[in-house]
Amino acid sequence: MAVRPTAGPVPVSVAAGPEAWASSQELRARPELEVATSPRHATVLVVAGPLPDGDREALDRTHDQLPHPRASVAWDPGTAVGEVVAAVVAADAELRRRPGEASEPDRLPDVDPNPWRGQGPHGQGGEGMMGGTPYGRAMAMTDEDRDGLALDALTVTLGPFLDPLPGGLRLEATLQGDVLTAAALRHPGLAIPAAGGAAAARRGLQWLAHALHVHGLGGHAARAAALAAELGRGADGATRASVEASLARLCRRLGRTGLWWTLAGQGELEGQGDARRRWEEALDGIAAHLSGQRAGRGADPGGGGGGAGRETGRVDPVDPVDPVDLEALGAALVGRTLDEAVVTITSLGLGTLRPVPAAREARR
Amino acid sequence: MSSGAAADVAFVAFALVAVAAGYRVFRTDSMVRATFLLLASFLAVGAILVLLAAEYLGTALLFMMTVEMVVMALFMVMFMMNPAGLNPMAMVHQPRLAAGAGVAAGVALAGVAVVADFPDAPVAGSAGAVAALGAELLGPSMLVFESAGITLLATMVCAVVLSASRGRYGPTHDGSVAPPLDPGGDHRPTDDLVEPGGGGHGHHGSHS
Amino acid sequence: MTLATVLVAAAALVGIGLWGALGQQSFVMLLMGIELMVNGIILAAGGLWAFAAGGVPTGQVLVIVAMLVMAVEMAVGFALVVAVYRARGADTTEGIGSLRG
Amino acid sequence: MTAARQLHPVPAVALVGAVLGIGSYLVAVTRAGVTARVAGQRLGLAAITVAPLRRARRLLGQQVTTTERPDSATWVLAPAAYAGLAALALSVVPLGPGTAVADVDTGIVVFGAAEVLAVVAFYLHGWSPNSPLALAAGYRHVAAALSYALLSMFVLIAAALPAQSLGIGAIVDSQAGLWNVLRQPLGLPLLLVVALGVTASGPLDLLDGTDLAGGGGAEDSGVQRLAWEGARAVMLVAFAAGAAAVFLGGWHGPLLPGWAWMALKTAAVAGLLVVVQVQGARVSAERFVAVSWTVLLPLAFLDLLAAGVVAL
Repeated sequence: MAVRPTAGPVPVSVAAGPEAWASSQELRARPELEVATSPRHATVLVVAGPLPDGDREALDRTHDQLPHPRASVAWDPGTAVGEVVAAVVAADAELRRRPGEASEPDRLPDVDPNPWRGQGPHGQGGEGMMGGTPYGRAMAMTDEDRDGLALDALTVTLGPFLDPLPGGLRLEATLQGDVLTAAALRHPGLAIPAAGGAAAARRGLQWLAHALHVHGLGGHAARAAALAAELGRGADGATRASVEASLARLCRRLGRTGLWWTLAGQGELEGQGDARRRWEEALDGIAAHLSGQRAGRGADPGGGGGGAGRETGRVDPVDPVDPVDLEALGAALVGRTLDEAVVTITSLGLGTLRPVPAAREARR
Repeated sequence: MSSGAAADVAFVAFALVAVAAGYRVFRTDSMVRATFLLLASFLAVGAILVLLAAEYLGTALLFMMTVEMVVMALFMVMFMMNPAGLNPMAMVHQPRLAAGAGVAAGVALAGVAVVADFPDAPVAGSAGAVAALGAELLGPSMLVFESAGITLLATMVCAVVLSASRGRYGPTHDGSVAPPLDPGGDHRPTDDLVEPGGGGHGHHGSHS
Repeated sequence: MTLATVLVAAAALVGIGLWGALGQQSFVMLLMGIELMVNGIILAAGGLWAFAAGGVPTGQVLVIVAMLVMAVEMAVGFALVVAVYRARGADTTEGIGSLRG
Repeated sequence: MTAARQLHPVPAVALVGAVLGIGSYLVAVTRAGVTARVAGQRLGLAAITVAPLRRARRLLGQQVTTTERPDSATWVLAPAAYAGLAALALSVVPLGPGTAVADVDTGIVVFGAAEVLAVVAFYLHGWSPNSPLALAAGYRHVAAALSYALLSMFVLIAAALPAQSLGIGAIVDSQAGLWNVLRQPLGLPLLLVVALGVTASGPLDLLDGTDLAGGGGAEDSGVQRLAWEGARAVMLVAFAAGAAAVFLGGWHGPLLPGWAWMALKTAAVAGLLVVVQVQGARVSAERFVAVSWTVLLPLAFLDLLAAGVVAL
């Protein structure tokens, strides 16, 4: 352990751009840190760049959500994890020494996004009951829905730094209760280098760490992140064999968590089965990359008895062969609950970070 | 029954909570607050029942009303256009008549309570009250108990039938007419308003 | 704590409930008014059982019946609200206009 | 109400406070230890024992942030009500022969009512911050809660049948020969499912779930967050004590004094719950509701039926 924690693990919130998102998951392995699920829970904001220009405002908003005392640490590409952890711990120590002065001020003015436009203290004098600006503040309008109840619809944009979603992904969801009635996914797109072997396996383990965290298995997530970090330190045959053995042990542990049961039947997508099948394919893929059975992009997965659609619609979460069509995925999420949408997106692995280019062209 | 100064103080406190919370129910903008204020009123009455030695009834009231009020809060947020009361609006009608009727009823009943001469036969104590209630329910009052069970079953069936989107004669919105959006406007058919999943049904409303 | 004080509190609850049930436009708030009235009735029945009926168990059965009424009223009331809302998109008493289907 | 079994109010409040305070600290330490073990991190015993204290100190020094137009009063009320209900539940559980704060005749109904009332705290926890993720998480937990509340009623009433009393003291007395966990083998596992729901944790952590970025707790910070997490631990302790009294024979046991047996059994139930919390993957609300109505409720009904037949 490079830095000895003196005040317990430092809660950090990670705002990661598409390129750094996967590798930032290795922070989950560090006992000096606690990767928070919400910026409100964090003391230090780790900004893992580079960020697309369009995410600047979202970054500032995320920053302003951290409670005082707070600090932020930039993680430039190429900087080792250890150095970032040291910087976070140092920033936290500084905050504890001088909580008042060291804490960072807001980056954006604290203004009401929907300012009060009524006349008079109680909004008397507004116009209309539905639509317009009744009594000064727009109200939700009713909309068609799954159960035919025509409830109020609410449109929110989740991301690009929402913890359960992959870095840079925006989910624009129209919700009735927690059921999505419309969904659009946007991602700037990421060129994942075509690679097999240890590099792909490492990315797969980074995905696994995040995915386990989303399913409430924080301890197991730390283990997966530690395996990814181990591969990062050296990719020789002995390390790969030891990581493969550890992964097999982790999979056996996962069998006792009920994870497979909770995944079964969730996130069904046409031609791609349910979330459980995609998870199993992902874990097989990581193991195959580790043992060198899978060379790189486009290789046949082999083994496991291919189900219908495996050849055409296979989504390898580790090393995405077919990029995910975000438009079709958004349409497929309609009618599901918000949590199932998250489970579905998670089960697609890093594929959502590499959307079909045509989908983006069409939207512009 | 609990007696003595402590019980008196507790009774007055609970009674004030019950009445004040009950009043606030209709004076708050937030529907969720209204619901849980009503729950507070129920809880206070439950506590008074416990003070009155009706221990079982007090606690039963507690959990029955809790579930009921949570369901009510769910409905509030579902059906109210303004559940948090962020847009203050007056959702009342005939306020003078309502207030008058309420005050009149309250005063009349309170008058009866003060003036009338009820028999004075206080309950001996809570010991055995729960067991006696059980024996009564499964003995002389068996019919009441059984009818309660049947009534609840009938209610469940009835509630499901009423609230299901498909009634006996097809989708419930077929042929019904929605209220106008502005006073004096035309009533509009509801097919554009509520469209249950699936769609594609014929427009054969009997009233249009 | 005497019978008169318990009954006065109960009368206040019934009065407030009546005010709410008559004055509120929205169905759900109307139901809440009725609930508050039944709450007062429960309190009165409990008071009479404890002070005037010598604690005969039948008195408690009356309170249970009152609770039953409340549960049934809520369940059927909400089911009706859902049915009306589905059919007419209305959630206030004025919104129905007539009871004609 | 038997007066001999009541404690004086002052030591009673002190007892409940001490049990809940020490218990929730031990729960936090256990959770830190189990999580570190699952994560494969070797932390020393010293680091694990001070972890909850360090965390509390950090949260106490943190700003309490707010959102746009929250329901501030109910936001503060939610953890207070949750912890208060835990105290209410514990107060009817006898911690030793004759040492319940209030071993009332309807103890098990009060205990069940406290569980059900916690649903209000969950609702307010999700509702108050005026945030879509918090609201969605609160709603799905309430949906699950309406299912497990029924479960707990069946199981608790079945446990009361052999004692022919709704008082928890009498239920413990009835287990002098044979513990309810053996007499009604379905009861304790079902009650532990309820415990996961009432403490909103592990597989039933639908309320503060990581899949919705922290759900109801997503907007909590500082003291507000500490209060909610503390209330959750406190509820776990109270529930474990109740389960130990109702199913594991409470204070009955050889050699050791009654209170020691009660403490041991409570710690065992609480420890088991913590392990399940750390090791269990989250179940979706829809899946849980389906399973609880098609599998768990019939099992609970069977449990009640069997208990009824035995009692006759």
